[in-house]
Amino acid sequence: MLTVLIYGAVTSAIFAMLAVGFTLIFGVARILNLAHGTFYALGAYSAFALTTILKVPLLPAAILSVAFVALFGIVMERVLVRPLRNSALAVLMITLAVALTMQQVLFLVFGSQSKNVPAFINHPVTIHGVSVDGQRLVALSIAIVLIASLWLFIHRTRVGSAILAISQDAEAAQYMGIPSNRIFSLVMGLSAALAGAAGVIAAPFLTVRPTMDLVPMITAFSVVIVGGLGSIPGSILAALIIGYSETIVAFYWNPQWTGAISLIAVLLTLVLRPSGLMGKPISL
Amino acid sequence: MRKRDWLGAGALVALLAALPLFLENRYFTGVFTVCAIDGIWAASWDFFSGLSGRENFGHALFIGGGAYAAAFMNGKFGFNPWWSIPVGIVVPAALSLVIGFPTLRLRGPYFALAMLAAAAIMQQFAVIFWQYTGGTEGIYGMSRLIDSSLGNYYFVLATLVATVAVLKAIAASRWGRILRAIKGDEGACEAAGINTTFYKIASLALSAGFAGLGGVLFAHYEQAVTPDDLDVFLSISVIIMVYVGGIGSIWGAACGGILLNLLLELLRGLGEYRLWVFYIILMLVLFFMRGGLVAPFWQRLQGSRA
Amino acid sequence: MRPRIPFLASAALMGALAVGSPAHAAAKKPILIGLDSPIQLQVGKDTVAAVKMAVDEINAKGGVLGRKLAYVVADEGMDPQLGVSAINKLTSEDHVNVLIGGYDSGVTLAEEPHIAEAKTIYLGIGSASPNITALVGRDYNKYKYIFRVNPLNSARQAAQIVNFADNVVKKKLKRNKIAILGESAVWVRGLVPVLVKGLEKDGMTVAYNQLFDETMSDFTPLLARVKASGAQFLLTVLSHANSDVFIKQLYESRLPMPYGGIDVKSMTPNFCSRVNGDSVGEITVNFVTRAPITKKTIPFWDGFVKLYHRAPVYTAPGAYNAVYMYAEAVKKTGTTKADPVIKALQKADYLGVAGRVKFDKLHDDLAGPGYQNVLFVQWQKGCKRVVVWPKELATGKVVLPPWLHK
Amino acid sequence: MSALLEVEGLTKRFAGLVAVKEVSFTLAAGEITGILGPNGAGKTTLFNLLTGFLPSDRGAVNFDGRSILKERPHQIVNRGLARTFQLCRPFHGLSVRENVEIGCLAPRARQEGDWRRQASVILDEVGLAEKADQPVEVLPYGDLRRLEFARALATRPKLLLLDEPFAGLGAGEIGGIVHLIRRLHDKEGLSILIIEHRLREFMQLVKRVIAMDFGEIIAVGAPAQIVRHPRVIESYIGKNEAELGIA
Repeated sequence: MLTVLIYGAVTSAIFAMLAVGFTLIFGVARILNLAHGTFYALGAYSAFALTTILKVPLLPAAILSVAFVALFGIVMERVLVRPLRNSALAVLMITLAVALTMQQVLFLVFGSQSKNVPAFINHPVTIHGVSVDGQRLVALSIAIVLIASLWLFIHRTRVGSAILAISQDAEAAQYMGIPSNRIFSLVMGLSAALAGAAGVIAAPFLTVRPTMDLVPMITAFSVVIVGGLGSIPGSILAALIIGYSETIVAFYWNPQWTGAISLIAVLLTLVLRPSGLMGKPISL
Repeated sequence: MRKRDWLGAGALVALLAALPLFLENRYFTGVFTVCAIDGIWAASWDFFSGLSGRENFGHALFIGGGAYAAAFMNGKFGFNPWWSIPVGIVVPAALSLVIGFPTLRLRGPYFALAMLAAAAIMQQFAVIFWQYTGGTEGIYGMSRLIDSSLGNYYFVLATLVATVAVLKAIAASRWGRILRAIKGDEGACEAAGINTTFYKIASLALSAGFAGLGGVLFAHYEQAVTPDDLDVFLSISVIIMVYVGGIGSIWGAACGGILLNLLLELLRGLGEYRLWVFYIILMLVLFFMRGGLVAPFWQRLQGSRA
Repeated sequence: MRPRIPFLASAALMGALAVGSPAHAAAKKPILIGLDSPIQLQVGKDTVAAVKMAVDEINAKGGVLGRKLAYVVADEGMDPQLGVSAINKLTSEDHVNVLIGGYDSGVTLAEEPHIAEAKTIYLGIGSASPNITALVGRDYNKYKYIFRVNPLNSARQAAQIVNFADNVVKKKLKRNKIAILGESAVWVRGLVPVLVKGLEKDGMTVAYNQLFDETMSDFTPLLARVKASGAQFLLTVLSHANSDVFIKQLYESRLPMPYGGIDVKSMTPNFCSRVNGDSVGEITVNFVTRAPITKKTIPFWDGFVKLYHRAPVYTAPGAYNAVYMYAEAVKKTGTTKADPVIKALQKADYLGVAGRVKFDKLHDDLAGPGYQNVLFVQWQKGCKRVVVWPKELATGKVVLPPWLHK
Repeated sequence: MSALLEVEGLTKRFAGLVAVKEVSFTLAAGEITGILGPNGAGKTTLFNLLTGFLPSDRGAVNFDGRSILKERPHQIVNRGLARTFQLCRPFHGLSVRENVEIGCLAPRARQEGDWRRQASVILDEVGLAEKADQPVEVLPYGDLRRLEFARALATRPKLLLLDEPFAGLGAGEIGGIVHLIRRLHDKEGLSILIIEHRLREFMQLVKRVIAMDFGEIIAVGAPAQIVRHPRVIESYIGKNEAELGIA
């Protein structure tokens, strides 16, 4: 029981990290970024490259990796996405092309075999008689800290309120003189950094291989739709719901169904309450 | 259609029909068969999504639906392969109704995402219920529609021509005009007294039926069906084909399908760099040719001559 | 390692021959081998590498029937469509004399009718589903071209695992309650019932038995259920699955039982270091390792390492054997025509890298003492590989995973 | 003569806010009626309820003797109740003629005969015949208004709901539209319900005004009476008195 509680929390926390960034960039810039999973993969691979190949100690390597992914996100938005922003489909396709290209780059540079990213804590920790992998607890705490800081940043700073203003009404925000392009870059950087950080902290206990971007991408998608496109609290709530349902299904029923759970949740949401748990209602 | 368009289309079809005669081997015939099937998939996507503006990110649901229907009919139950065609059209069309009714009323990306999820769920089911579907290895040991690969190619090519002709004709009729009006403003279209739900769902069903037909042809060409036929990647590839061909023209989409598959085969010589180079090319096309490649090119050609 | 690629040639539809040995201006046309393999994966890279090695060796000795050997590679990925078009390209565009390759059973199954139509001999060296050769029995005239040189089919592997479980798990480790985890693939689904039946016949019980999807990335719940089932030994059947993660999570959860079985990724020599030594204690089926299994084993192994600076994965010895077997059959019959070569292959009894290769009626390679056999190899302290079974080839004793030492 | 449109106790809430509250009124056939109210009074919401674009929470709507409460927008149009939008909503990517033809393709319109010819007649009627083959993207705003009319007229309505038909137009263009409305009414006996928040145009057109504020009907009467009605004046105080057009 406690095991399920802890593992569910870890799974949910990783989902939330992926989903919050994904929903943020949609809410602010209306960009459905299909390269979001790529950020996650790049985070993990940079951590691998820095620690294993360049022998950088783990903590600086982790920070550098996250910074690198953030930079990648900003450059991608600036160079490839922004010129196409007037067409939603074009943005979707170009981010997809980025994702596919980067997957091939990882194949070519690192090969098909899985890679090992070192953990912050490499031994089990016992909580009330339940032995839990230490890295998972580290991941859980980092996730909570990062999401909470993001929350504070958005609600307590000037830049944060500009982000909120744009996500509520982009046009009005422009009239108010908020430099939306700079905000887009910033939000893309944040979104990429969060996903990259998720990659760095989850890599030691999950997969590191070139195709690792797909599952997180689909999960982020699912969580964001269930939570309501553009809503950060919605994403967090949905991450908890989906994270725990997957964990419960895996532990108590049949692990084969875990992949289907989030997808079914998505379809049910779209059919029954398309605006998601906490999204704005959708008009005809 | 102007006279030049007829001539261009005729020349293209004649070229496609003649190529395997000059390059007589099973490889090229096979490549062109798959090209033509890709053309059917792209044209069927474009008919619904290109005209109505509701992007379908789960076209593989219909393609795979048709393919699996064929696999069950012929591979599992041993029916004559020609029975796959009607069943492989009806099953995806029926699926499209089930998905279309609840989700097509939604604006924005929701329909796209619902289709994406539906196809992914179906793929999961194809793996989970392996007792019936053969799991990841799928169903194999199907027979061909036509034994001679050249004969089969001509049948597929004829189907492609018929698909494009039928869909293009509908698109040019008032039906197509209504779809384009829905793309423009669905609410206003309702206010003009048009039952937009009916047109959207009927068009999706038609699109699904043709996609399923393509799926049937593919399944019988490969003589096997796997969950790859339901994959997100396939759905996305179809959209890429349409995008490259030029959205909304149908024939351009079909050309995009042919072109992309041809390109992928041409790049075989690059070995493991193949996909990487392919995606880079794709990115350049997406970025620099925003209206697509084929249809706009044809129009420009017309412009320069006129 | 990678075949050289004429970039310009690819511009033309006809281009793209990746010929391994430099062009021979020999009077006679070379005998051409077509490789269909997932070239982005290690199994594919090693297939190509081993074929090149064999081809170069044979050519250095003057080739076959006065002709040189050459090879062409076509990527089959993990995608049936790509596989079918690879087969068609190799057979009808490159006009290869023989096909060698395969990895994913689903892809191979989809390719078979197209191989049959091309009437080209196919030597499978990667996929393990018994269904692949079952087709030979179902329609001999159509599918007689299909052979499997490597690996042993999954049913034969299962029989060997039962044998191992009886002799090692039950008799040596004194453990009777077995849990089975396998990925949901055709060859595994065929194998598990055989395993269960065999284990029960030998007086063991199966406490837990679960298949899972090959894309699974979090095995913790499965491992928790294995633990809860009260099993004393965990049998694994993994191929495409993500074993790196599986092993790491198993290590993290300190699963209170020894474990082992089939784990294709763990056959890779660098597996243990890749997972940071977490796999120490894992026992995995292997087809070859650096041990004197036959007189060819160590020369092959060292030759491969010398050429490529890495140890080979399981497709390499298979591909190497396949080239030699085909070359011998052609030499014996004096022709590359399919029918006589098929006859010669059916009679062949070839001493390969990992044992004698001989085909049964279904053109499937036989198992058992003297033939290609299953080795049970355990990762032990310092990421060393120790053969623990069968007895006659053993290089050490089976030990428990480190967290069970006390 | 029996009522063409009967509305009884129509109510709509949005998340705590009552947008339309217990609205009841009737329209006789052949009448031109105006709905007056400041911004946010619930006029457009009322239109959306009547035309099926929003589901109502409570109340009854009978058109031509039948309830249309549960019907979808296109069904209501095909009963003969058409509407225009406050912001012009042409179909982009289609020509002016094609825009009108969409309306002619409504089942109700197609009973009238060949839809292509119908479209030409209507284009003539609203004065867009010369621009019929232009793409809508190049039309000036005044012509978009006419197009909005044309598309609604194409469906052969008995009752036309006009949502602020003068919004964004210059004085000359307003005159043209007023002229058009009057002609439609006089020649074809079309019943018309107009939303406006300015009275000046009403004075010339309508016989009766329904004044709304905060989702409720606050007064009904002739235009001259309404402008003097204390509650109407009160509803405009501090908002846009000038627009009431009493000055």
